[in-house]
Amino acid sequence: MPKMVVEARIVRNTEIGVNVKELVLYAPEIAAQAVPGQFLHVRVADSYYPLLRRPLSISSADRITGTVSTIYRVVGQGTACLAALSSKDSVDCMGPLGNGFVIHGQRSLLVGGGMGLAPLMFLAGALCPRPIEILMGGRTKEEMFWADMFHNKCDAIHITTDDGTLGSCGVTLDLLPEVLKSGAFDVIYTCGPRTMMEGVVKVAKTYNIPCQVSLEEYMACGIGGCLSCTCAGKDGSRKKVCTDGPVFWAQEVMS
Amino acid sequence: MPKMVVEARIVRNTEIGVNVKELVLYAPEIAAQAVPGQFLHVRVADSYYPLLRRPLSISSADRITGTVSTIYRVVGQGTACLAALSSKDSVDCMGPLGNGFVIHGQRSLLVGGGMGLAPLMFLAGALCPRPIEILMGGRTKEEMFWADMFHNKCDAIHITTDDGTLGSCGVTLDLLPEVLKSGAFDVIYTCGPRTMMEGVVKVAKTYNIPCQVSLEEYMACGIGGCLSCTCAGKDGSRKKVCTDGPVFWAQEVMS
Amino acid sequence: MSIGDSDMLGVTIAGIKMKTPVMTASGTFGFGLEYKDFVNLNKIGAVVVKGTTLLPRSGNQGRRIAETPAGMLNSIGLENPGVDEFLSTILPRLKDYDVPVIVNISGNTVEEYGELAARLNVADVAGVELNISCPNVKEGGIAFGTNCDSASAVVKQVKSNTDLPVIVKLSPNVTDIVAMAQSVEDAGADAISLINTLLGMSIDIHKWRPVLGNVVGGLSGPAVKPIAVRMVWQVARAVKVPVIGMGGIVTAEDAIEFMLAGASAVAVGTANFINPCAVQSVADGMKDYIKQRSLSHVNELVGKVNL
Amino acid sequence: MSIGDSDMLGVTIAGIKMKTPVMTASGTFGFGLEYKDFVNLNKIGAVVVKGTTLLPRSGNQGRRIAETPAGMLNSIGLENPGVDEFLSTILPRLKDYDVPVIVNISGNTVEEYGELAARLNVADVAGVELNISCPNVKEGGIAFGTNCDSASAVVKQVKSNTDLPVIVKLSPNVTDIVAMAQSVEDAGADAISLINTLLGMSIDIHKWRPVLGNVVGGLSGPAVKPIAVRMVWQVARAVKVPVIGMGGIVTAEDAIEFMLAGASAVAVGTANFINPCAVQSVADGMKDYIKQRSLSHVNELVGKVNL
Ligand SMILES: Cc1cc2nc3c(=O)[nH]c(=O)nc-3n(C[C@H](O)[C@H](O)[C@H](O)COP(=O)(O)OP(=O)(O)OC[C@H]3O[C@@H](n4cnc5c(N)ncnc54)[C@H](O)[C@@H]3O)c2cc1C
Ligand SMILES: Cc1cc2nc3c(=O)[nH]c(=O)nc-3n(C[C@H](O)[C@H](O)[C@H](O)COP(=O)(O)OP(=O)(O)OC[C@H]3O[C@@H](n4cnc5c(N)ncnc54)[C@H](O)[C@@H]3O)c2cc1C
Ligand SMILES: Cc1cc2nc3c(=O)[nH]c(=O)nc-3n(C[C@H](O)[C@H](O)[C@H](O)COP(=O)(O)O)c2cc1C
Ligand SMILES: Cc1cc2nc3c(=O)[nH]c(=O)nc-3n(C[C@H](O)[C@H](O)[C@H](O)COP(=O)(O)O)c2cc1C
Ligand code: FES
Ligand code: FES
Repeated sequence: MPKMVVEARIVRNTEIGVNVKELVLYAPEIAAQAVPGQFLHVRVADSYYPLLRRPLSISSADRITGTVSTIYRVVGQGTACLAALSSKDSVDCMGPLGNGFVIHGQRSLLVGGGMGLAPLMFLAGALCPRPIEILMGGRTKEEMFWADMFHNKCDAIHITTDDGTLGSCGVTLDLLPEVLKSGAFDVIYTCGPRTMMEGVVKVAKTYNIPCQVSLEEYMACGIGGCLSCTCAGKDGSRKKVCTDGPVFWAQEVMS
Repeated sequence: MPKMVVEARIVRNTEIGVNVKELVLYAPEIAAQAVPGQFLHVRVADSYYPLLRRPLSISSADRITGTVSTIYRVVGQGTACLAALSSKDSVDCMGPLGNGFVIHGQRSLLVGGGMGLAPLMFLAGALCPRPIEILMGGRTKEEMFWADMFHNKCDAIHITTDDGTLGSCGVTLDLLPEVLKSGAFDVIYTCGPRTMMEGVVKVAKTYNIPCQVSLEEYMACGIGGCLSCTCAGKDGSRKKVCTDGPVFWAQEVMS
Repeated sequence: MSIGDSDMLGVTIAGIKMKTPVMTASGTFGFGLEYKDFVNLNKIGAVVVKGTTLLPRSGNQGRRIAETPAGMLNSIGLENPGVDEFLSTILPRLKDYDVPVIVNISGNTVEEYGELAARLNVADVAGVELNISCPNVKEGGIAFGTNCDSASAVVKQVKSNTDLPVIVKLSPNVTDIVAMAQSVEDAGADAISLINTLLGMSIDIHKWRPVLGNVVGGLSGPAVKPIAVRMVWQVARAVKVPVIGMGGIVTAEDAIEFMLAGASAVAVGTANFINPCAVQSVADGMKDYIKQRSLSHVNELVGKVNL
Repeated sequence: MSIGDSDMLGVTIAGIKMKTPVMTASGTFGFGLEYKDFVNLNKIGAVVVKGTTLLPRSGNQGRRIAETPAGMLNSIGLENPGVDEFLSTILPRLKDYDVPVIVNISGNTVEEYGELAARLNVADVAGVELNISCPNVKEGGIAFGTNCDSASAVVKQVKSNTDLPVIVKLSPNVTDIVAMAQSVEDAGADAISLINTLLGMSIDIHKWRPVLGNVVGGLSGPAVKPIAVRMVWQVARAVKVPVIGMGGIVTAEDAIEFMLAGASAVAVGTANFINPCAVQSVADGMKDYIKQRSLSHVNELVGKVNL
């Protein structure tokens, strides 16, 4: 299906956490095609600085209302520009880009950390009514507004925080073996910090559960044209995170 | 008196002619000092492109309300940025810069064309209650919204338009000798296109009337530091339009 | 495309017939196919593909791009699947489109350039573009493109190994761009393209580390346009072969500036990342400009800047 | 200024004691006095005055500046009142301030540089900075700064005519900035400053004419920062004398980037036009950064980029 570039009207751009906003765009052509794991490539300002687009995962898509959403953390100049926009504005947006998650098996475990939970939101919706559980981690309770958002999408929500203010104290990886033991999962989908995903893949291997990971790389074009985002595939080939990914089967890109 | 740089709140930024806007800023420190002929140096956007400030003549200053105004034509990227601002915004503004008109004699004639009428507005107010007349030119009636603005500031308004849709058909220079004959002026203040001002100076010479001209040059710093705006003084010295001018006695810079 | 359009924009550069003077800059448009959802490849001037080498290359480690004021740094490190894969897998797919395919090539030695040119001397390739910004491993790693003699040697070797038009792409990181241009012209270049990227660096002041994995990278985008226009102007006055101008072109106005400076065609690079339809919208804008100015052909702009 | 501040930011470059490492770039800050309403001249690192020549110069005709993406072109053409006027009229007024005054000088011949240095060898001048981007009239007009031998000759001549510290300001329009730096160091330079402007050009596509009266001009501002940082990094690793970094510095973060790259001090140029208080706000921001990072002195940043 063709990728496209559209001028999308902003439906809303609202704060949903500390420094985290949800951007809802009216982009029916993109909403009609989007699958979980794909991303948007957004021109945050009509300027030469910031110059490049910003890749942001699709956190939901609604074919009926024609909207796509993304949840982003304000970290630098580009996301600050985006945060300043309001529902009077529109943004130049490419999408849906990349390959999404491959729906596989019956019982799914989602493992996410930080903004990696955004694409998992979309995925959780799409997996319904299959049984799913989610294991999510963050630094502190304040960051875990996510729990509410996954509430009616998952059969169980397992939470860890670094400081123990919500769920168990520690990181997702600490809790992962326990979660895996309690449920008979036949697939794991993970998105979050690289080290977390690597840990998840390692543990999943010992349990013999296939695992899909969603990678993040610095991107210029977002469509396979610049090679800024490539990584080494385990088969010796080069993989473009933007078009071969961002979602890969773990064994394609991690050992 | 010190020049300053202030973050000035926009009181209003309204269209007063085709592609012409009046910007009113709350900048009491600048308003308190400004004299006719001086200019503001405005950072039109907090961006690297446009990068440089834009010089704009002060068209009025009100010490009581603490406001200064400027009237500008939207010609390029910078003035387009300025035009997009509204009363919720503020702009970074340096001023008051340059040397203004020197009040001289009793009966004054103002000769202005195009946006050169903006500083003459301020001057007309300051000359009051001395007798003053104005000769103004433009391409067509549509451009001559200026006439209304000078209405209660001048004893007589002489108008020329290139197409004859208002006042007499022709350019200011055509009407100048007639105007000069009818009134016993002892000073002329002129601001407008270079060729117009040169013509005025020539005619004024034959009538032996001293003349002040307001020059325009491409400016970077606006305060004498970069030498982008200099011109040759008739005494062999170099003149900085930003600090030695923009207003000069005609014989200082024109032959 | 109506007849009028190609009448207005069609150009022939070093024997390569193009429907518009707007090409893609190597490395910014993949092998063309990546952009097919956004650009009608049948309507653009030429596709200049990613820098190709004899053997596959995996490119540089670590972060490869950084944003800078009105520009970007890249240090892709010439990642590419190698010339054989290009010929066997990619070129056949490009045949579906009616657009000249120009292959940008890079070598570590004069011989490698020659070998690449020989392998690419096939019907479906319209021309080769020599990226001479590469380090000359036999001469201490100094880039071919910063020394007149090495540049000249590369061009001669390539010319004797191919029947195709040879475009030589100059590096701007030199004291005397005119001398470089004249040497490659004398050595037989059929056209000259410029500029490649300017060597730059960014440092992360939080981590106290270079932003790019490769430490330094190539600066491109609007920031470099004034340098590129100046070099195109200097070179176009000094050589007889056509010049292809690039460096910071985003809009039709930018492209026209290069044509006035003396470029016979232009290439769009970094702008493809900002607007995936850029190659086409630049050409469309040029057409509008030509009509507005009541000109009959884009050629009428070439070198027309009045001093 | 509290004792803590100068303790944190004070540096000594080539024997010139400065309260902060932030100087003004020549040509962008007049003779300093022009900025006294905006900057407390007693608090800045050093005032580097406008390029001064033996005889007064009226500079270039026509438009002298143009805006470009994140940068600007200038072709002032070294307008200045000449060294005698500087010494008799301007320097005495600068004496009122407790700030080192460094005089940027330009000549058409090696002898002119020597003569200028000799005349400026006076107590109230803290040092001279040689602008070697000027054309060498005896050698066909090629800039001194693009040839190691001519640059070296200028430096030697100046050194033998003055007791003051000699800073040599390098042109970035060269193939090998390190070779240039090494030659001027060998010739006796006490410090090296870089970068001067990059040669650029803009064309007005409505008038089909160069935007600048002088056709070409020097590019400066944020656009050039990655090139400047790269050159500072290359040079600082290759020479022993201190390096003064400049090119696109607008914020404290920019200045810190240059220090990490190896600059011992920095200069603010084009940014003075955007924010007339820039020299001071850059220094203030550096102080904040040092405090936040719990460092004790700005020197601890110099060259600390980890590869
Ligand atoms: C496929 C993909 C999906 C993403 N989805 C999300 C999401 O749903 N929510 C979210 O908050 N963030 C997401 N990110 C990260 C997001 O792209 C960056 O946070 C954002 O680009 C930062 O821009 P900035 O200008 O604010 O930061 P700056 O640091 O100023 O950006 C400078 C440059 O670096 C790039 N950059 C900075 N951080 C990253 C990063 N982590 N990954 C890739 N490029 C980066 C920017 O795009 C820009 O080119 C995703 C990244 C990728 C690759
Ligand atoms: C002392 C002085 C007072 C002025 N007063 C007024 C006024 O009251 N009203 C008004 O409408 N205009 C005035 N101008 C002209 C005004 O500065 C320009 O129209 C404006 O800078 C154009 O900016 P831009 O970005 O829209 O145009 P662009 O053409 O995109 O500007 C590009 C660059 O050229 C400069 N520039 C363009 N035109 C001029 C010009 N005519 N004079 C000087 N610099 C220019 C810009 O400042 C900018 O640096 C004055 C100019 C000077 C020097
Ligand atoms: C990501 C990227 C990759 C590039 N790869 C190549 C390449 O493989 N070969 C080459 O000759 N030039 C390469 N270039 C240089 C461009 O073709 C072009 O010369 C340069 O970017 C200036 O044009 P621009 O400012 O329009 O991008 C690359 C540029 C970028 C940004
Ligand atoms: C308007 C202008 C005038 C300049 N004049 C001089 C000069 O007289 N001598 C000199 O050595 N450098 C001169 N320069 C170069 C600057 O000192 C500085 O090296 C350059 O602008 C890069 O720094 P920036 O990007 O911070 O401006 C001038 C720069 C500008 C913009
Ligand atoms: S971002 Fe350009 S190839 Fe992936
Ligand atoms: S604008 Fe800088 S000296 Fe006049």
